[in-house]
Amino acid sequence: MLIFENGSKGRNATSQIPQNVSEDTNLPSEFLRTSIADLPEVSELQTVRHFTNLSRKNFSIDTQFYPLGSCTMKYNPRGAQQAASLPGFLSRHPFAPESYSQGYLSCVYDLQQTLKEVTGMAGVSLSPMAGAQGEFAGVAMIKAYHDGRKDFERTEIIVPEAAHGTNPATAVMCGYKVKEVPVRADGDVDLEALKAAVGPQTAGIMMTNPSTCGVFERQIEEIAKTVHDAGGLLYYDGANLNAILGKVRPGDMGFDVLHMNLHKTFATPHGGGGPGSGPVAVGERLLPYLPTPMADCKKSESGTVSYHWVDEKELPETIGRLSAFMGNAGIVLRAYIYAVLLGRDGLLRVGENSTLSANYMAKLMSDAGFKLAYEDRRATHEFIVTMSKQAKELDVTAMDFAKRLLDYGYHAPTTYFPLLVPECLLIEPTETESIDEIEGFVKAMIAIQKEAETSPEKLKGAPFTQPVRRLDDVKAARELDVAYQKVME
Amino acid sequence: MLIFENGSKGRNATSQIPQNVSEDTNLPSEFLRTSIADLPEVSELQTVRHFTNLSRKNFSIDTQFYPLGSCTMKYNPRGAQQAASLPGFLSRHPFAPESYSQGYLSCVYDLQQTLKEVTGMAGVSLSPMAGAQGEFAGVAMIKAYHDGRKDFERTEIIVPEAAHGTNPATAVMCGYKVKEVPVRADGDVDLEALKAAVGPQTAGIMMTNPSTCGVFERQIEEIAKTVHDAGGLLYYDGANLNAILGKVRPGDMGFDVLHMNLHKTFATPHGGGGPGSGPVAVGERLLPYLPTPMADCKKSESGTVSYHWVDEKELPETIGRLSAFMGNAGIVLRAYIYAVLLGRDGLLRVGENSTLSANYMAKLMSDAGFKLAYEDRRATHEFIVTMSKQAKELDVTAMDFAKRLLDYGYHAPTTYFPLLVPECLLIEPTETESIDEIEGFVKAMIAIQKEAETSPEKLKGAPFTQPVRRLDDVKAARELDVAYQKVME
Amino acid sequence: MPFIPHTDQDVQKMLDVIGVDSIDDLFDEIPEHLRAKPMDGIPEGLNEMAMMRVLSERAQQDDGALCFIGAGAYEHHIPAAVWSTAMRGEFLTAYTPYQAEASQGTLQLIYEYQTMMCQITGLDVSNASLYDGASGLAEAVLMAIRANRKSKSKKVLLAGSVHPLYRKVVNDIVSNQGITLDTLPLNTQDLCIEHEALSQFESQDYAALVIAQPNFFGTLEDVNTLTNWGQNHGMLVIGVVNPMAMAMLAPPGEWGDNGADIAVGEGQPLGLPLASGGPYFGFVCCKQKLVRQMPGRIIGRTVDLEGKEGFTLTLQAREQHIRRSKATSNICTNQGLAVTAATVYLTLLGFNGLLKVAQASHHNTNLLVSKLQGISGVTIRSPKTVFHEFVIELDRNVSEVIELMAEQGVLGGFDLTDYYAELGNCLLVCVTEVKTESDLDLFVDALKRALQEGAVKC
Amino acid sequence: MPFIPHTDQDVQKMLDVIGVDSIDDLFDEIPEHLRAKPMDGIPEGLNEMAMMRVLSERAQQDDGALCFIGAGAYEHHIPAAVWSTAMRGEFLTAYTPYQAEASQGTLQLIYEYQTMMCQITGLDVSNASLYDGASGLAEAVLMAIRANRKSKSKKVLLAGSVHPLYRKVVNDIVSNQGITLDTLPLNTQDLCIEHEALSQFESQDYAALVIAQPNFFGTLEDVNTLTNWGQNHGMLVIGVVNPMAMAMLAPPGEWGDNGADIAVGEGQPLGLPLASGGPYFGFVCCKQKLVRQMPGRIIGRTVDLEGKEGFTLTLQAREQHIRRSKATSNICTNQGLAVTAATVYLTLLGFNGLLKVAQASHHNTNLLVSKLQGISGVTIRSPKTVFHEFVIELDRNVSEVIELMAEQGVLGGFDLTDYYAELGNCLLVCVTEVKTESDLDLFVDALKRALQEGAVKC
Ligand SMILES: Cc1ncc(COP(=O)(O)O)c(C=O)c1O
Ligand SMILES: Cc1ncc(COP(=O)(O)O)c(C=O)c1O
Repeated sequence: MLIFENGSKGRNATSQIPQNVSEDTNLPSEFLRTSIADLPEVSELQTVRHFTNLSRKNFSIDTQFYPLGSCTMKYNPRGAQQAASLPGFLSRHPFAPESYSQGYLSCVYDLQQTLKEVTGMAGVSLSPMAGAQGEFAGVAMIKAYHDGRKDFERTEIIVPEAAHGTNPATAVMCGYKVKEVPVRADGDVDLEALKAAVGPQTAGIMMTNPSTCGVFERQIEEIAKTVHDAGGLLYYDGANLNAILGKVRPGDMGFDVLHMNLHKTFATPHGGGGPGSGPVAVGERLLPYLPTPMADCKKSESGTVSYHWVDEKELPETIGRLSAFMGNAGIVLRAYIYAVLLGRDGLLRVGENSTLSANYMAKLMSDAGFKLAYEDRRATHEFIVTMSKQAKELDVTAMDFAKRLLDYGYHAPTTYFPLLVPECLLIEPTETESIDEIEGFVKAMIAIQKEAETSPEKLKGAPFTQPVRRLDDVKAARELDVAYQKVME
Repeated sequence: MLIFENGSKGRNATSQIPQNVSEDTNLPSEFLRTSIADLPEVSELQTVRHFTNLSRKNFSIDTQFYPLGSCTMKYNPRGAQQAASLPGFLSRHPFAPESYSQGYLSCVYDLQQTLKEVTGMAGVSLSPMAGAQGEFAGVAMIKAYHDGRKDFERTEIIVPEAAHGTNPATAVMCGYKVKEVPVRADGDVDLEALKAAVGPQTAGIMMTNPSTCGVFERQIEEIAKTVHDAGGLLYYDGANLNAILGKVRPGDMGFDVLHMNLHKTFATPHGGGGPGSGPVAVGERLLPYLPTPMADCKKSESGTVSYHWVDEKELPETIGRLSAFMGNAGIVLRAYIYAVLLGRDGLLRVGENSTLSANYMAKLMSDAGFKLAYEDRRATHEFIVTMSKQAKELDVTAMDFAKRLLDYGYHAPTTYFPLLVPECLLIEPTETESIDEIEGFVKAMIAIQKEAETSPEKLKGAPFTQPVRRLDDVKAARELDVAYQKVME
Repeated sequence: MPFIPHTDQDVQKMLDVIGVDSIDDLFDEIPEHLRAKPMDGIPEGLNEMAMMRVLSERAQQDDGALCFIGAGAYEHHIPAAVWSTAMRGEFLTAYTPYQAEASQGTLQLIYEYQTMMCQITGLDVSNASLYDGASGLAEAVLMAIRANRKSKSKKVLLAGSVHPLYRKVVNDIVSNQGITLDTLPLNTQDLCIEHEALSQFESQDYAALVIAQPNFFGTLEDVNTLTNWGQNHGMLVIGVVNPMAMAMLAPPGEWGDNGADIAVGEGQPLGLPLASGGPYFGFVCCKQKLVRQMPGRIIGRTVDLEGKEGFTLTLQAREQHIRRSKATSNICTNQGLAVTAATVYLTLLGFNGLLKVAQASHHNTNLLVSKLQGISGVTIRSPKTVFHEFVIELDRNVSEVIELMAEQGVLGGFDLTDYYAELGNCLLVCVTEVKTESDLDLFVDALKRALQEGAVKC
Repeated sequence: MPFIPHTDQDVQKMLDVIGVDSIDDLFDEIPEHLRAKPMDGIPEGLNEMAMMRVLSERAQQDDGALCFIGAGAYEHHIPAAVWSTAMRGEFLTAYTPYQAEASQGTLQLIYEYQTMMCQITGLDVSNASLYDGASGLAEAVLMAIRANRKSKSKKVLLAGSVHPLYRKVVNDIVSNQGITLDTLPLNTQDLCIEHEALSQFESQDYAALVIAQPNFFGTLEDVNTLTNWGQNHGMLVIGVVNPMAMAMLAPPGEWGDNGADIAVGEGQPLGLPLASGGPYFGFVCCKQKLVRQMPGRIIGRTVDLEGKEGFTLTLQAREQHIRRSKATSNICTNQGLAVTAATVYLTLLGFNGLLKVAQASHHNTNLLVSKLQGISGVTIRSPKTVFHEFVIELDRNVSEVIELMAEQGVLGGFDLTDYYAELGNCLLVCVTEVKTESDLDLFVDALKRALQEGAVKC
C-alpha cells in the first residue's frame, strides 16, 4: 500500500508540529501558496510502520550475502556510523568559523594524507560526491592541464570498451569526444589498437585496473608510456581499489589522476543508492587544479597545529567547486573512521583477503562446471562467469540465474556488465564475507544449474519468494507512472 | 541456524577486542578459569546479520497491529528513546554524587509528581522494576502497615478470580494466603461472596479496575467500604490505567495503594518481554512504607532547587529496596518523557481515545456476529470475545483463530485470559491505532470465521506464513532442550 | 583482522583449493617492481573503543555553539523517527535497486518521494535525487540546454541573487562544455533582481533563465513576472527553491502564466542534519514533456508477471549504465539514504506540518529583525519580504564580528563581504523554528558585545 | 493529539457506529462523583522539539565526569553494533513471545542467550532473565529454600562480603515469607570471608550459602573451600558472580568438588550502559536437577507440525500466568531487551574477547594500584588478589574527598563508610578496560589535590 493510500484527511504526527504558530504573515499574498500539496496525512505510528515494513522488502548487506561485482558490498562498520553521529559532527554548520571546525577539519586533513599514501599520489581532494563526480573532477583537471599549456587540440578521451558507463558519460560532460578501444580475449586492453588510437588529439585515457573484467591489466606500463608519449594523461577509475589496497599503487603504475569510491573501498554504507564519496588524487602535475575545498594545516611557533580550508584564493588554478559545501562531508568522515579502525595493516589485508576470497570462489565455481570468462587469469577481487552455454543450450539466461538466486536468499551478482562478456555475472565476494557464505552461494548456483537442466521454468518464473514476481520493465517505460495521482472518491 | 552453528574456530569481531593485553596475571592459578566457555566465534558482520535476520522473525508494534489485551501495545515514541539516550543520561553511574545527578533526579522527581496527580495518591516511588514487583511492593506495604499496628492476624489477601496471575503469586511472595472471590456473569465482582470472604484475617484485596474482563467495576465504592470496614486495605492493579487516564483516579475510588505499568500506559517499549517499570503510589496511610530510592527536592534561600535521593535514613519505616540501584532507571526516564510530550491534555485523551477505539471495535465485532463476553456493558480500553460457539459447533478454538490471524498480518489478541471466560480473546486496540487498522482486523476476523465454516483445516493448520508452523509445546516440556550442546564433529 | 572473518585455517583451506602457496602468489600478474611498499605514513589501526575516544575528542571541539548561519543549509528540528527508520540496515546497507524484486522497499519509497516532490514543487516529474542543490542546478542547466527546442544557444542567464556558490558550481561544471553564463544584476537596495535591467538581455538568445525563491538573501523575488518574462523570451525557466519555503510560498509549477519548467534545490531542510555540508541531496522536478532529458534515476510503477503492482527503475535509456556517452548525465550513485530520511520527514510532517515549520521559522525571523531594530551600528538591509533569512549591515568588519560572537558561543551568520563587496559590511542571518526567544536575545547580546569589543579594538 | 491518529471525522464515525453522542458517554458506568477533575498539576504537553531542548539541558547537567565508581555497575566499551541491532523495531516493540510462531526471533535469541550463560557459569540451565542482580539473588534464595530437600530450614547464610545492597534487597524481599538471613563475618584485614568463623555456623541448619566472586570489594574468595564447606553442611551453594570476570576466573559450575548449585548476578557488564542503574538484568543459572524450581521464563527448542525446528516458552507450569499462587515467582515482564543487547555483545566478543576485556580491566586496575602506592594519606587496603576493583583507606572523610574530586571532574569511587564503618575511611575504586593511563593519572592528581584541599579545610 502506498503511503498516500494510508492516511485520513487532517491526520498528522502532532508531536512533530510546531505549536502556537500564528497563521498571519506580513507577506503580500502574491508570494503565497494557495494550493495544497497532497502530502501524506498519517500518524507517527503509521509512518514508522509503513517505512519499517518497506525496509523489510529490501535485500541488504545486513541481511544477505550481496556479491554485486564492481560495487564492493562489504560490511559497513557500525562504529563508523556511531562516531560520525556524535553531536559535534552532526550539528556543525558547513560555514562554521574555523574556531568551531578544528575537529572536522582534522579528520579531513588526516584522510587526505591517508589517501595520498594509499594511492601514491601527491595531492587529494575529498570534495567529489561520488565516483562519477570524481571522474568529472579528474577529467576536468586533465582538461585544465592541457588548457593551461594552451594545448587546445586535445579533444578526445580514450576509454576501453570494458569501462564503466560513467567513464564515457563523464568524458562527454567535460566536453570531450569518446574513443573506445577494444579489450582482448584475455581481458587486457588491445595495445595495438590503443597505439593506433592515440595521437595529438588525445587528452587522456580512462582506465580501471583491475579492470571491470576482474583482471589486472598487465601491460599497464606500456599503456602509460603510449599515452604519455602521445601527450595524454592517464586517468585511473579507482572504483576497484579494494583489490589492490596496499599491494600496488596507482601512482606507481603511472597514473596522473584517479578517483576512489569511498562508499566501496572504505566501507561506507550504500544507502540504497547513495550517498557516496569520490575523492580525487593527483600527481605533481595536476596539483594546482584540484577541486576545492580541501583542508590544510599550519603549525604555530608553540607547536600547536591548526587546520584551515583551502579555497580558490589559495589555489587560483583550481577547477573549482563541485558542490555548495564540502561534498558528502559525512561520508568522508565515515571513511576516515574506517581508515582509523583498519590502520596500515588492516588496509593491506583488505587487498589481500578480498583477492583471496574471489580466487577461492572462482575456483569453486570453475570446479563446479561454470565457465569463467578469463579462466587463465588470476581473479582480482571479482571475477566473471559467463552463462552463454546455458543460454544457448537450455535457453536460460544470466538474468534467470540472477532472479532465481534471490529465492535461495542470495542477492544476484552484477548482470550484463561489462557489456563485452555475453551473459555474464560479475561476482565480488569482498573480504568481509566468510568462507561459509562463499560456499553457500556456490552450492546455490550448483542447485540452480540442476534446476536449469531439469526444470528451467523454475528459473524463468523466478523469483517466487519476493514481494513481487518478475516485473514488467517495458510497461514501466511505456505507460510512464512516476508519481501517484490521487483518485478522487 | 543457531549462532553457534555459524562460526569458525578462532574467528572474532577483531575491532571489539582490547589490543596488546598481556595474558600474564598476578593471580594464583587456583582462582583462574581453565575451561573454555563455548561462546560464538563469528565476525562482526555475521553477528549483525544473524541478529538482524532473527529480528525479522518477530511481529512487533513497528510492523503490525498487535491488539494484545491487558498489554497495551501502543506506539512507543521514538523521541523518548532519543532523549533517554543522550550521553549525559547513558553514562551516569547510579552512585554518581548528587552534584552529577541533578538532571536525572529532576526527571524522577517530576514523574513522581505527575503520577501522584494522575492517580490521586499522596506519594509515589518509581523503584519497582515491573508490574509484578510493583504489586510486591504494594502488598509488602500493606503487610508493613498491619505489622506496624501489631495487627499480625491478617494472613489473607483476597483476589477476584479474573485477576492477573501476578496478583495471587505476589500475595504468596509476601507470605499471604490467597482467597479467590468469584466474578458475576456481568463482569463485576460477586459482592455477596466478597462480604462473606472478608474478616479479621483479611489483609487486603487486590483488584484491577477496569478489570481484566474489560469492564469497569461499578460496585467499587461498596467493595472499598466492605474491605475497609473489615480492616483490610485496597490494592489497585494499575496495569489497565490506560483506560481511565484523566477520567477517574484510583485514589478517588478508595484504593490505598496501586502500581502502574509504565511500559503499558506510558508507552515505553516492551522489548520482547521487558524491561518494564512498575511504580507504586500510596495514600497517606502508607506513605512511610514506600520503597526507596525516591527523589525529593529542596529550595535554597536563593530560590535554586536541588534534588536528592530519599533512602532509609529519611524514611526509616520503608519496606526497603527492591533493586541494587534505582529500578529500571532508563524506563522511568522514557515514561517521564512520554508524560512531557503528552502533558495534561494528552494524558486525558489517552483514556478517552483508547476507550473510544475499543468500543468501536467491539461494536464492529458484535455487528459481524461475534459474541462479546459482556455484551450489555461498555467496553473499556479492551473487550472480550468468546469463541465457545465456534469451538462447540465447528471444533475451531480461540487459539485457532489466533494462529490464523498471524497469516492475515495481525498479531493475535490475548488468548485464554482471563481464565473465567471460555475460549476467549481479549482485544485491546489502544488509542494509537488508526480506524483503518481496527477495521482491517475486524475484516480479517470475518474472513477467518468464513474459513472456519467452510474449511476449518485452514485454521487448524495455521499459521502458514510464519517462519514455523504450529509448535509442539508438549515435546518442548518433555524433552527439555534449553541450551545448545555442541555436537562434536 | 578487523572485519575480515578468515581464520588461519580458512586461509589455508582457500589457498589449497586455489593451488597456491601464499596470498602473495595471487598478485603474481602485477609486475614485481610495481608492488607497493609498506604504507608507513598511515598509523596503526585502533579498535573501536580507542577510535571512539579520538573521534569524541574531535567532535567535542566543534560542538556547543548557537548557530544563526543559513546560506543554504538550515537547522530544523529532526524528528527522532526520521533517522531511526532510515537507518534500518535494510535501507542503510542496500545497493542501488538494480534487482527490483529484491529492492521493493527502496523502490516504493523513491516512488513516494517523487510524488511528494512533485506535490511540493507543483511539477509533474521528479527524479530520485542528484548530489546536492548546487550540482543539481548545474544538471538542470544542462538539461534545459538539451531540452530547449526553440533555442540553439549555449548561453544561460543566472540571477545574481542566486546563491553565489551555486553560481560558481554551475560555472565550474558547465563551462567544460563551452556553456556560458550571464548574470542578471542585483538591485542592491532591495536585495533582489534588478527588474530595470531585464530589457538589456532581451536581445540575446538564452536557453534558460535561473531564478531563486527565496533568493540567497532570503528575499522573495517577483517570480511571476520573471517567469513570464523568461518564457516570453524563449527561455526555459529554472526555479531554485527551498522546499521548506514551498509550503508557504507559491511553488514553481504555479509561477507566472505557465509555471516554471524545472525546479531544483537543496533537500537538506527536509530532515537532514547540518553535518558539515552533507550528505544532503539535490532534487530536480520538471514538466512532463521534459522527462526524457531528466538526469539521474527515475522509478516507475508497473506490474509483475502475475499482475501485482511493483516498482522498478525506468527510462534507463537516459542513464550512463545503458547509454554511456549519450546519457543525460554521468550520475550513478546518488543520495538514496538522504532521500529516505526526507521521505520519512515529509510523511511525518505532512503539508500542514511543513507549513507550520515554515511559518514558525518566518515568525522567529521577523522577531529577531524587530529586536535588532535601532541597535547602534546595525542596519537592517533586507526588505520586509523575506522568508527565514535576512541581511544586516554592520559598522565594522564582518569577519571580526563573527569571530567575536563565536567566542561567546554564537555563530552569527554568513559573511557577505567576500561575495558581495558592493553591499558593504553585510551579514546574512538565519532563524528557523528551533530558536527560542531567549536564543534570539543571546544573539542580540553577543552581537552588541562584539560590536563594542570591535570598536575597542579599532 | 500526540500519537492519536483519530481525526474529528474518525471520532464522529466511531461515535455514530457505537451509538453514543460523545466520548464521555462511554464512561457512563463510572459513578458521576468519581469522575476526575482536570489534572492541573501536570504541565501542558510539549512537542518533540521542545521536549528535546528540556531533556538535553537536564542530561547535560550529569555529563562529562571521568568515572571510577563500580560497586556493581561497570563502565565497559559497548560496541556500536550492540544497540544498533538490539534497537531494531522488531526487537524493541515486540511483547513477551506468547505467540511463538510470530516471535521466533526473540525466542531463538533467548535460547542462544541461555546457552551462553550456561557456558559462562558452567551450569546446565539458565532462565530468560530476572530484573537485576540483587532481586535475582532474592529469587535464588527462595529457589534454594524450595529446592533443598535435605533441609527444612528457612534460614540462609550470606557472606558479609556480598554487595551490601544485594544483602539488603534479599532481606527486604524474603523476610516477608519469614525467612531469615545470617551473615558470615568479614575478615577486615583481607577483605574477604573470615574462614576462622565458619565453624561457628556448622551446628545450625541452613538451606543455602551465598558467596560472591569477586566479592563486593573486588577481592577473590576461596570459593572452592567455601563451596565444599557449604555443601558438606547440607546447604545449596549460590554464587553471586560478575559475568565479565567469569572469562578469567573459575566459574561457579567448577567451584569445589561438585560445583555451586546456583549462579546469579548482574548482567550489566555485558553491553549495557550505566544509565543511572537500569535497565540491567539479573541472570540465574542452575544445575539441571533444580530446573523446576527456576523462577522466570525458560525457552525450549522443539519442532513444528512439519518437524521443523522452532522455539517456544517451556515449563510454563512454573509461572504465574499458569500456576498463579503456586508459581515459583510472581515475575512476568522481565528484562528482554537488555538480554538482547547482552546476547549481541557476547556474540561479538566471544570467549576470547571477553577474556581480553577482563584481562585489560584487571591490568588497568593493577596499574592504578601501583600508581597510588606511597601517596601520603592513602593506604591500599586490598590484597593482591582482586579483579577490577580495590579498596583504599584515606586519612580523612571519604565523602568530602569524593566531593572535592567531583569538582575536578573525577568520580572517585564508592564510599564504604556507610556500609562498613569498621573499615575506617575507605573508598572502593574501580578501573576497567576503558581507562587509559592518562585517565589514571587524572585520578591520582584529583585524589592528591582533594586530600590536600581536605587537609586545608580541616
Ligand atoms: C568501475 C566503476 N567506475 C565508476 C563507478 C561510478 O561510481 P559512483 O556510482 O560512485 O558514481 C562505479 C560504480 O558503480 C564503478 O563500478
Ligand atoms: C492486569 C495485569 N496485572 C499485572 C501485570 C504484571 O505486570 P508486569 O508484567 O509488568 O510484571 C500485567 C501484565 O502482564 C497485567 O496485565
